[in-house]
Amino acid sequence: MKKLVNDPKNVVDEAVAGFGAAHADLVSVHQDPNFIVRKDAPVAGKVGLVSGGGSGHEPMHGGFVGFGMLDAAVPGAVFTSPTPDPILAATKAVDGGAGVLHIVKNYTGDVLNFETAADLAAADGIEVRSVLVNDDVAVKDSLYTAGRRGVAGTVLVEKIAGAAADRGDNLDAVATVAEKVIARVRSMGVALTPCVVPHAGEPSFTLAEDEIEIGIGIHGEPGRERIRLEPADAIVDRLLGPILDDIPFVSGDEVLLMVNGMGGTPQIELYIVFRHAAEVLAAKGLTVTRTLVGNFTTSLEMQGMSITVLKLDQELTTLWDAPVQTAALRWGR
Amino acid sequence: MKKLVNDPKNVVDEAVAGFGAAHADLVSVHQDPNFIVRKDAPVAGKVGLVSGGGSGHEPMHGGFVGFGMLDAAVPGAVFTSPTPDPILAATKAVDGGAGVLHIVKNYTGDVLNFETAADLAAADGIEVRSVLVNDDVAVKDSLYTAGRRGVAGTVLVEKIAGAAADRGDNLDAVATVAEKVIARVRSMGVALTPCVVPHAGEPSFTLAEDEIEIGIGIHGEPGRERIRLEPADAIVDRLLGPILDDIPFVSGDEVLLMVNGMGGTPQIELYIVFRHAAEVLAAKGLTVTRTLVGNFTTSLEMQGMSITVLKLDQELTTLWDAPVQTAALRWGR
Amino acid sequence: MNLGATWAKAWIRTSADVMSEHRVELINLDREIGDGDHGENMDRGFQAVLGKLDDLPADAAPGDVFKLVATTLISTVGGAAGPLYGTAFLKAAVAVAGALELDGAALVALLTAARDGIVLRGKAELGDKTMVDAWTPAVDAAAAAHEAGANDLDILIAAANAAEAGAVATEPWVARKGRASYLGERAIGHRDPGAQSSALLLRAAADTAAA
Amino acid sequence: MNLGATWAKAWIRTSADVMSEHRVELINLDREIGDGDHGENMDRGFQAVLGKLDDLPADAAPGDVFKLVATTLISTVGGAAGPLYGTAFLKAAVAVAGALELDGAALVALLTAARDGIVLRGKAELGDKTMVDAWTPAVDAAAAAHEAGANDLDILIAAANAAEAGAVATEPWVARKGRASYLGERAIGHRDPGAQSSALLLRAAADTAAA
Ligand SMILES: Nc1ncnc2c1ncn2[C@@H]1O[C@H](COP(=O)(O)OP(=O)(O)O)[C@@H](O)[C@H]1O
Ligand SMILES: Nc1ncnc2c1ncn2[C@@H]1O[C@H](COP(=O)(O)OP(=O)(O)O)[C@@H](O)[C@H]1O
Ligand SMILES: [Mg+2]
Ligand SMILES: [Mg+2]
Ligand SMILES: [Mg+2]
Ligand SMILES: [Mg+2]
Repeated sequence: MKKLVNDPKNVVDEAVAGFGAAHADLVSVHQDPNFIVRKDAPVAGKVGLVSGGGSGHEPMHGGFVGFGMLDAAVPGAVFTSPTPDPILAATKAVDGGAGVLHIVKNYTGDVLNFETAADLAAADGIEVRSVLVNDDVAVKDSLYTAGRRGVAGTVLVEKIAGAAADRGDNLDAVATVAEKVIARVRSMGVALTPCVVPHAGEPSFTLAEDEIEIGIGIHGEPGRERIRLEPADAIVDRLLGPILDDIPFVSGDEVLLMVNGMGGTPQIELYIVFRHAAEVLAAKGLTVTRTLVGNFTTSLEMQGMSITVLKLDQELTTLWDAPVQTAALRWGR
Repeated sequence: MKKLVNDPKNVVDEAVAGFGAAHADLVSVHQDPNFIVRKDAPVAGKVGLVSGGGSGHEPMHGGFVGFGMLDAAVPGAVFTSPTPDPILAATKAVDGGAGVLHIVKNYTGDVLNFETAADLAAADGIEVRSVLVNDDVAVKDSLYTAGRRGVAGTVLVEKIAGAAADRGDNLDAVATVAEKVIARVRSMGVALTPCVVPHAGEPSFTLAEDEIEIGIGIHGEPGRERIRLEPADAIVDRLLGPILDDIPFVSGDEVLLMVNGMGGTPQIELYIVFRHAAEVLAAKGLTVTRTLVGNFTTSLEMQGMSITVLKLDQELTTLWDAPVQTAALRWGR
Repeated sequence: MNLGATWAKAWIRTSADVMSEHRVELINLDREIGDGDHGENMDRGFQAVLGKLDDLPADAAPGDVFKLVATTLISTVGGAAGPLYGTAFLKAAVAVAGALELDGAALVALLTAARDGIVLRGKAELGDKTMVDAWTPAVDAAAAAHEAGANDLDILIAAANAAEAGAVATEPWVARKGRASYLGERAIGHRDPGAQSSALLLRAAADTAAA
Repeated sequence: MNLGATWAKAWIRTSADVMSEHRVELINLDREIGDGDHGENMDRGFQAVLGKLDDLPADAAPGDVFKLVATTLISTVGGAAGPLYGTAFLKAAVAVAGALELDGAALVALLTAARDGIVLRGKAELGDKTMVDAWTPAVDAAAAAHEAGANDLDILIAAANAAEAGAVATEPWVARKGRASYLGERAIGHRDPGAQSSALLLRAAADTAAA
């Protein structure tokens, strides 16, 4: 394992400190417990948005704290949901009197820890609502699983709900638009290489020189299926099939197409993927009106990518286009 | 070699096409020969800025085409300088009558091909000036080398010169400010892993599980020195020493600190690096007033990073802060 | 050893040692069918508990020990295991609240409450390939041993044995809860990390009672 | 074979085959002390030339062939090698402009002009570990052979032999130009890829003349 780290135990603390130092114009960082809040938090009268989860998915979530997106991000240990304490502290720090929305990715650990924090916040008189992001179509949402996972679609939920909050929507309305995005967004990913959790020191799975994992999550966990390496276009087809079948998307739909790098994939490959994904959507009669390409929801240094498709409408498009000013997503100001 | 590619021969063409499809709001893409221009090119009366070089360094340079930065980017084959034809075509496409500045990284291939294109453009009546970026302190600038290489500092040259051009500076003035940045910016990098050029199919060098290369360039070329893996902070010290000695930076200076990922390094590690780099600069009495952290000048999927320090002054700070609207760098609009 | 506060603290101290010792083993189990952090999570949590045990008042009852374990695990472990083990110890603390020394019935009540807490939070059923598959056999074995007139130590040994067997039994199963459920058939052949850490914990309980 | 346009074209066709055949070898040399693209660059460039050779008018002179090679290499190779080889062929074309068939003096003039073109563009000196270290010995050997009264074929063979020896001779050197110069002492022990491709090119010239 070769990493640019000091003591593996300090990875998250040091990275959070570095993030705070690098983006002091946008955020304030609290350590012990670790959380990152908008520089101007709490914003009086505005619904506060809090997300969080295990570290190792950067820029998610800290890179999305700022105007027009999250009010706070709570980083846990690498690939480990944060405990309720920092979630509670972040919730209090961003409560501007209009309530707080927790945007939670659907993993048992995240759900349970955010649940506890929400209960504690409620006990302190803060109105908290939660939404569960579960966009990963690689996992069937059935009684026999923990349900679908939340992956890169989370970024879109955070951006759009953040825009709704910053235009003054109330807690109900922000939660409703977040649920709307969740209902309309689907993702699926592929890994070419595994990743190594610093404290584990070994990859979470191994792949032969000609193997790839289809349907991976974002925690270095193995996927659903292991296949031989294929050309990029064929891999794109494999991911887009289940995505497009799931909602289903229909001809005439306007969509946002996101190609998300898992952390170790060169951008040049992401654009090769984007090119074919856009072709496939066009062939299905879908119009790609908004795009996002880059590393947004990563798995440390994993090579691979995920494709996310969001069915847009006028409201979602307007909220997507609204100004955002965070470390990782920025436009309009 | 596992990559998300189709035929290795088509990597650049397909990626450029995908880039154009993903960022149609910002750029137009020309294929055969490949070049990327600002959507509104040529801007009448504005100095045109053209940069380019081998592909594999994305987002450099295509990701920096747009308002406030480059007018055109010319991608060559992977790690191979483009030929004069597309450089000439791009130069013509962005000539708004005020002349064109070529921002060239100091490699023999880039220098020769841009030189030829500039001669041809001049023959067509376009006034062309060139600046050579050579910020890499890993290579001694002596009679006995091809001179220092241009690496991540190029991004700062492009941003600042771009802002000067967009505020209406003439060709002389834009070239002068570009030279000023070049005179004040220094970089040095480290690789934890090599990278694989798609058409080569094999890594450009190999490193044992406990080895790193200090002083690498951005072409997967070996560095100056191979050492045992060290803690991140020690590596940062190794890179900052030569950087700070070279100009020299002195106590009281205001600086921009850039931590640039080589493509395969997780962001969490870049922030660990940033944290210590900022500490070291503070200890030397330097004030970090501007920051940039992320993958900007990459070597495909190489794991590693480079540190860049630019000595700021009022003019450079103002130009750095000026609005920019490109795929990879965006603020103020 | 009588099952008073001294035992409760010894149990937790031993558990901390055991989690450190088995950290890599638990990480490896979790790498196979999860995300590779379970050993790190448990180790971090129990080390944090260790740092707080001495702050307990001299007259603390076992329930106070378990309450401290609960709140510390909840606030330091994270992931799925943090809330689940935290709730287990919280419910266990309530079940034995006030008692200065635990008898067989209290032991069974403690284990039952802990298991019920895990089920309450995690909604897993027997056979879902989770820590419940260690705890439920342990509870049943403890209850049976108690009914058969076994002494405290033997009740704990019965529980530990059953938990170990339960953890082993998860190996051939598909998972229906937690991260391993994403893997479908590919979880087959791997032991559930949480069931394994549960077995370690209950073995520590028996070992310290034997001392 | 007489050294007319037919030979010039055959030389270039053979060079294209040779660059394809040695593509991986040149890539590997360049991976060691450069950036691993030299074989790819040369192959791409000569394949492009191949596609254009047939467009030449029937009465094209050797100089016309070399001019086509020059412009095509310049516009398809890129990197350092593109402008350097491009200039070499451009200057060679000028040196033999008009001649329908090359004699020994013309051959020497051609090689000298090519080498001078490379030096003009690249400013490398002998011993800098570049393609110049193949070309300059080749020029010298060709001139000496011509002076000694050798025929065309023997002049080309002398040039090819000297270029090969020159390429081999670069191995123990530190580089002072091109990417290999960044490596300092670490370039020692590796042959310069451009010197090697130059030797291949000149061997192809001799081989086709022999046919
Ligand atoms: N719903 C659940 N009910 C009971 N136990 C569960 C549940 N989900 C997960 N677990 C247990 O938690 C263990 C994983 O813990 P850990 O790795 O620390 O958390 P995470 O899965 O968040 O990384 C699993 O091995 C399993 O025993
Ligand atoms: N200044 C120079 N003069 C002569 N030859 C040079 C010079 N710089 C580089 N070369 C030659 O170019 C070769 C490298 O070509 P190539 O790999 O195609 O280009 P690049 O170095 O741009 O990747 C070197 O092996 C060397 O022979
Ligand atoms: Mg986890
Ligand atoms: Mg090159
Ligand atoms: Mg886990
Ligand atoms: Mg090369």
